[in-house]
Amino acid sequence: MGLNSQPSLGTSDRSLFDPRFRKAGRLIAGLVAVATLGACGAGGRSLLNSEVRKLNPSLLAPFPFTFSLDRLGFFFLILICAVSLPVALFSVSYVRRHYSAARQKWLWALLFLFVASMAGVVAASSGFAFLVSWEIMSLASAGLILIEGSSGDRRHNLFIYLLMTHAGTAAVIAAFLVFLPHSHSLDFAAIRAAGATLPPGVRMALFLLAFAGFGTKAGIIPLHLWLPRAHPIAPSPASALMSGVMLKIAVYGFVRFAFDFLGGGPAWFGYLVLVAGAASGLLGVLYAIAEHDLKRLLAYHSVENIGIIYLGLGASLIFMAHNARVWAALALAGALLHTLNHALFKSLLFLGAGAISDSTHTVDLEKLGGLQRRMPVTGAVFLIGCCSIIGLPLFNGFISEWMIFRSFLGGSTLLNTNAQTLLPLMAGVLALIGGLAAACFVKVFGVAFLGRPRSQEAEHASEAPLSMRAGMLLLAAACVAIGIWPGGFLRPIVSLAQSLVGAPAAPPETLLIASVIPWVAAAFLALLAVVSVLKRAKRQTPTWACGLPGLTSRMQYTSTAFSKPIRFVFGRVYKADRKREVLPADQPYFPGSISYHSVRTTSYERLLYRPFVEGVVAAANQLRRLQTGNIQVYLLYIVVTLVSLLLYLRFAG
Amino acid sequence: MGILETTAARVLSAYSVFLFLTILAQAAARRFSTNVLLFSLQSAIIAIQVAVIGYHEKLMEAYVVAALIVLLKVVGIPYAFFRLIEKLKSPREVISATSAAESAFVAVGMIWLSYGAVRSYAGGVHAPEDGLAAAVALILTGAFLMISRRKALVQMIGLLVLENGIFLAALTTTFGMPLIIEIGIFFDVLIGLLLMGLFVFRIRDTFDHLDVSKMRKLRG
Amino acid sequence: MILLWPLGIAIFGAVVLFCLANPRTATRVALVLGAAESAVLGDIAWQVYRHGALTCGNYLRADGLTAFFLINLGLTTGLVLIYASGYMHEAGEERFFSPRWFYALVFLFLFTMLGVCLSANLGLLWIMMEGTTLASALLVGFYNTEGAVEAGWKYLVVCTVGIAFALFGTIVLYLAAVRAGISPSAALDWALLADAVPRVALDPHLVKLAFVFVIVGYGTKVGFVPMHSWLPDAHAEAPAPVSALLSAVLLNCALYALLRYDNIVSRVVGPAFPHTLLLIFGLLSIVVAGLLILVQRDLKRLLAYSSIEHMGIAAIGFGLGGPLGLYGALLHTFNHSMAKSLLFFGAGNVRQKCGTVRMDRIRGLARILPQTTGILAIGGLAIVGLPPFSLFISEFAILSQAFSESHYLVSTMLLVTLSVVFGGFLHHFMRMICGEPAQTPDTARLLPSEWIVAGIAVACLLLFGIHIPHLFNNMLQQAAAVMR
Amino acid sequence: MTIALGVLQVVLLVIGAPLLRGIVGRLKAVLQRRRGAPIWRPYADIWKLLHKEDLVPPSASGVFGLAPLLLLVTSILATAFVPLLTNSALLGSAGDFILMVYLLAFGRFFLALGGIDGGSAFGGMGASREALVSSLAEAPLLLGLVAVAIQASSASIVGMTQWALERNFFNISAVHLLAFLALGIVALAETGRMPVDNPATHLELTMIHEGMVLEYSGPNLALIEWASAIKLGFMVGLLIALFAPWGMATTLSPAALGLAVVAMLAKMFALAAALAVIESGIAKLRMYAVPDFLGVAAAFGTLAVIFTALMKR
Repeated sequence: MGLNSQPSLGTSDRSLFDPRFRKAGRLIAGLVAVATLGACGAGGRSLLNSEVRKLNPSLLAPFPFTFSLDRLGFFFLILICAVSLPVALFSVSYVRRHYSAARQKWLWALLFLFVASMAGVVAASSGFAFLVSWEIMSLASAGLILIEGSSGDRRHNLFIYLLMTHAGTAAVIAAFLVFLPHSHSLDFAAIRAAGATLPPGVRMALFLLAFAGFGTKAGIIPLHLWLPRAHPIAPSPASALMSGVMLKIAVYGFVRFAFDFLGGGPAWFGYLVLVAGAASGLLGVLYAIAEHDLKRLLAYHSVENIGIIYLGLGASLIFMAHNARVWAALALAGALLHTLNHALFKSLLFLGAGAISDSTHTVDLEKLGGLQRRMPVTGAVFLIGCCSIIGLPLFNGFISEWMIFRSFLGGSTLLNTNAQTLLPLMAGVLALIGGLAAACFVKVFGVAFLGRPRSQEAEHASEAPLSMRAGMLLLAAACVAIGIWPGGFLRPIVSLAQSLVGAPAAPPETLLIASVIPWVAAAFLALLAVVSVLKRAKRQTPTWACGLPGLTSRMQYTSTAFSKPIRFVFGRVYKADRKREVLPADQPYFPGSISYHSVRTTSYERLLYRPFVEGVVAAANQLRRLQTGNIQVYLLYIVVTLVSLLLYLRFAG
Repeated sequence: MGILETTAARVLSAYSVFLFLTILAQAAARRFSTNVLLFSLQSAIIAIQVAVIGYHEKLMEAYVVAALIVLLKVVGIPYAFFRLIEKLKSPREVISATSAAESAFVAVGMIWLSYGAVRSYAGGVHAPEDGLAAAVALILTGAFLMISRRKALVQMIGLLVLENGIFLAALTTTFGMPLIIEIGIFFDVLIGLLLMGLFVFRIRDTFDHLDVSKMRKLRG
Repeated sequence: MILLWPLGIAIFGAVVLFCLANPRTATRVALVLGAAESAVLGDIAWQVYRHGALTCGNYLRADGLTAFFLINLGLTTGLVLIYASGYMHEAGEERFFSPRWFYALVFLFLFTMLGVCLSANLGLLWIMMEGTTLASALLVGFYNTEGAVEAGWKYLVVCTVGIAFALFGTIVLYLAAVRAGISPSAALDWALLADAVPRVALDPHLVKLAFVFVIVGYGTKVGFVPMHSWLPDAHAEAPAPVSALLSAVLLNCALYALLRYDNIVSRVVGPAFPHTLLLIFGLLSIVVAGLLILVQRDLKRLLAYSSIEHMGIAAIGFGLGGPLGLYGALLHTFNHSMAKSLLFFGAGNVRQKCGTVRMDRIRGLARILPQTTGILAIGGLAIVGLPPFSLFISEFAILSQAFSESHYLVSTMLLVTLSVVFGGFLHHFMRMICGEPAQTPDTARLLPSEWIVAGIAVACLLLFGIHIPHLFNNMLQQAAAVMR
Repeated sequence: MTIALGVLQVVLLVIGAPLLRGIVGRLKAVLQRRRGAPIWRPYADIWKLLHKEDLVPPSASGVFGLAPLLLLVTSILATAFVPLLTNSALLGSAGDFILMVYLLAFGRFFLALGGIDGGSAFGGMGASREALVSSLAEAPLLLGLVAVAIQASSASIVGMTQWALERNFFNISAVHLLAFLALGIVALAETGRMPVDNPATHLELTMIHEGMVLEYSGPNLALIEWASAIKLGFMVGLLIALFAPWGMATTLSPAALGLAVVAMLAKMFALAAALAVIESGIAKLRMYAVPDFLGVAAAFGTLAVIFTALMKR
């Protein structure tokens, strides 16, 4: 049954500490494969017939530590398995090539603890189990980051990650506990029952807490501060899991709360989510374009895609508020499908980045180039990942974005001017996001894989080993499969969305896209075959260099140069603080050397977080001053306390 | 027959006045030895008080307690203090944060406050009011001495005064607690003083002074 | 009669150990006696669990609550003694600083704390509480450095003054009882008092007055802000085992004393008044301590402040009352003892190997002392209340109580403070553990004794974090039942 | 029957597209008092290029050769959405405008990659500029289409055309006007026309599209040229179908079809003339003025969408 993924993962990671499993990579990967496949199978079965499976490993007095899987949980469990299996495959050789034996053991253990904890989150059926698994998930990911190394900078990033995660968790805990006075238990069933009859104030507080808590984990702007710091510094498989799956767990939590527990709410819930999604999507992609560290860039794209998912969720909430259930189902299905898709192609891309860093020892785009000729398979799958993430037709990203688009169109059918205007306009926002994403990935793939190599490392890059290729190929295949044959994948997801929003019928649009896309794909291939007849034999000639000799790779457009126009147009977003040093300083007009570099720090840290932290620390220092070493003052404190209490007793008590 | 009762009653009513006097004097005292003497005087008054009550209420225990007081607080502890001063050879003056006059006024204020406190809190208690007031005043003065005086020794005196106050309170309100408890408390006080004496020596050895307000290495 | 055993063993141990000149034998004897002590305490707990409250004469009694605190006390003392057997090796021979003095004083300290827990008479309880101060003062000043002497003096004076107020409170309560017509012999017996309350009417005004004095007095011992000032100094300057004893046992005992009064007072004037005071002091403690944790420079002071914070959390739990609140608070005292003694042991090792506990001077601990780092890391994770360690459960219980009574101020403060404390610990520990070490990496392995200690503590933390055994759970429930 | 008709329309557009291009060029020449090349010249170019050999830079990978194919294929697929003679198209009813727009994006994406693959400075430059223009053009394009779709309450091009057919020119709403402006501007940008891009220049300061394809030659270049011609035809056809479909054959009678052909040709010629006028009338915009130009288009689109909501009441 679906849950056996969790115990078996548990055993496998315990067995790692046995020295005999020094090179246990393969065996463990096999174990996980079996477990995850079993989970997928079971999941798929009861994703269709909506039965619920229960498991209660331990009565952790006084809190029930129970697990059970409903369709939502199963969907996300499948997502977890579908990503973690290829990632495990990828890791088999990646880990062996990168880490010492001791670290390998830890890394495997933590990887599987991480996966198991995420499975635990989606399988939990009581708030307590949810929170425990949630916390362990955060810890395991932190541990994975720590394995990679702990230099000062990484430490700072990790610190920010853990701190923000913990704050978010606090909000989540609060969100669960606010139910208590009304549900008297943290069991999901009780919470669901109580959710229907909440006073509006509590409902609002709950929604805001859940939004903030899960938004922090999901990386909604401006709560995203940790995301582009934490993901790049993790080992590539871990980055893939964090960006591909962990964020989705946050989405799961939010869906669980907003749709399952609260069952929607007033329209402004939806507008809040919608606006947050739009902001995250736009800013995320804009920040991504400006990056030239591949993994940071991908991390920012996670922010963008989470934004797209939240666009869908917000639209769905709005539809529910106006009681347009079918449209709500469409939007929600789009969001859920995009969650799955993003999990697939984002982990694929992160694995690709891992393969690149594996063969070139850098993920700095400025040092790459010409990899397509040197690692063709990696290049091909990476290209598929790019096509999917920018939502080109015949790839999975398109299907989900299309559904969200269509749901925006549906906004015009509502009888509310705000919805009628805002939702269709969001289609424009989504289009802009898509266009910018396309630009960004032209840059990524073009600079990294095409043209001439920009460094020695890239010059001598070689294809990734078998297991890494296999892992990436699996994910790529999944992307294409969903892209050209969406019907099979849409059915369960749509019915899930229907059951969540209580829609009477499946939205017709889904059937439409499911029927059209295969035809388009067929036509596409046929035409490709026909047209390729027109090709002729190739001959190699040197690139045109305006007739001058010696075209070097330094003459190519760099990643920074490529993104310059967009950065110029959206200059207001970036607030880059440039540093220009003229040496020697005393003679600015006859400089010996001019050094220039621009650091683009997102202004959130400056404007939002720094003041808060500094305030707290300042308060602490003030308190510190009260602790004067003078014993007389201490005695005075005691007496003053006593006297004030006596006065309180006299006049109040 | 009649004489004793009447004197007993007199003492009962009048002893608090003497206590207030000692309080004022202690607040104003500039020399350490004076403080010690005043303390033993104070204890003596209380001892008499205990004895009288014992006679009045026909309590055998009370005499034991009185004897203990005389033994410890009137004779023993002051003697120990004088020995301590001999051995420490520390300057005799009490370094105070407040001047003598100010301290005296503070003491006056506290006596007044204590009456107010007794009126407001222990209103229901049918104990001799000024006796209770004296007790509270003693407690407050003890605290005041500990807070305002910088010398470790004077802090010890302050503590003792505080104890006296509490003891007196117990006495005046409930004619003392069960004997064994009383004895235990005495014992604790004694050990506490011994320890403090020990620490005073250590302070002297490690810091070369007895000024507690200068011991501020540990802070924050 | 069995109640006399632990006290007897403790005092006997104090005398015998004082007479033993040879540190080695002293250590062995101390271990044996400690084992016996723990065994007896366990037996008492078991008997209480089976047959309910035990009494011995007029002055000793043990009920469910006592039993629970006794378990905690016995276990922690055992850990401390085992750890000390490795820790006291390099202690000198001169007066006051030799192992025999150390062990003698520890057992004396133990005796007084047992007295606090076992005494049926509030007066005796006060005497024993004062005794704890006296017995531990020398231990605090054990190293006889400037800091140690200063800390010892402050500890002694501040606590004595505080305790004096507690005495006054006791007297007032006694007065109230006597004037309500209870016989003077019974007027200080907490059980008789508690039982008598429904029948005889104590003057509520006096009782409130008494509680105010008591909470200030014993609160000083518990380390409630703003009476906490002695605590960081004492914890920072004492030898590591003593710090562990202070933090993990003494504070609990003081809390226990407070609970006894709380029980009586809430029967007289209703739970609202004492519980409000507990909540106020608890909130003050967690907020102030939580903030001060951020700006500490000394590892042991950091741990001391965290003790204040956790005592505050427990106080909040007791203040909230209710099934989950009491359950969580009691469990929290236990968990805190485990985690905090573990951390103090780690800190002790750090001080011995690195010669300092100034956190800004320690770098790359993971390289210098890998295993000690493991201890510190686990303890840190546990103390900030992360699963799967048991503090998560107790804090979660208290939180859910707060929420289910919709005490939103309390719950919000608690959540925020927990995050702040998490940040503080994370910041300090990461700076200490990671990075490039200043001194030469020596692969100092843990002594077997330290292995045992760490093993037991971690086992408890994990076990109660994952599954609370049935027996223990029932004992908790019994203890909680006493409080209602 | 309809399928055959759909195929026929696609073929017509694909084959006829270069002609349209030639006509535009000729008209421009006339407007500029030049004699100009014959309108059949684009066919000659493509034919000639198709028979040249295929020169590939050494740094190029498979993507370089793949890009032109995909570009052409996606352009052809896109034309399958547009009704020309009768109000039906292969994908016009089933597929919707979002799919159409993203098919165009597909080709553009790969062409940009191909440009970079050349490994020269120009390719990257062209790709970067193309990325800017197309990423900004996407939003107004979709907004305009969304507005029309909402008016027609149908997401398929055929549905929109049907809606327009049922009305005559005068009760077309303001929404359509705004949407038309938005789409018109986008059409200029998408087809790389003045004032966004100058198809005739090879001046490195100004060129966008030409920069990308600088490394291409022979059949590849032929495919690209053809594809861009098809794109032009597609845009013209789309504008006609959305905003001026009148004259389309509603029945399959030869007369109606004939009329439809004539009407279609007339409308196309008119648009071509308009294009020629614009191109010879307006100077090319500075590179960094293009975003503003497209921003205006986006503003039109937004306003159009807002109007759809306002006009409901």
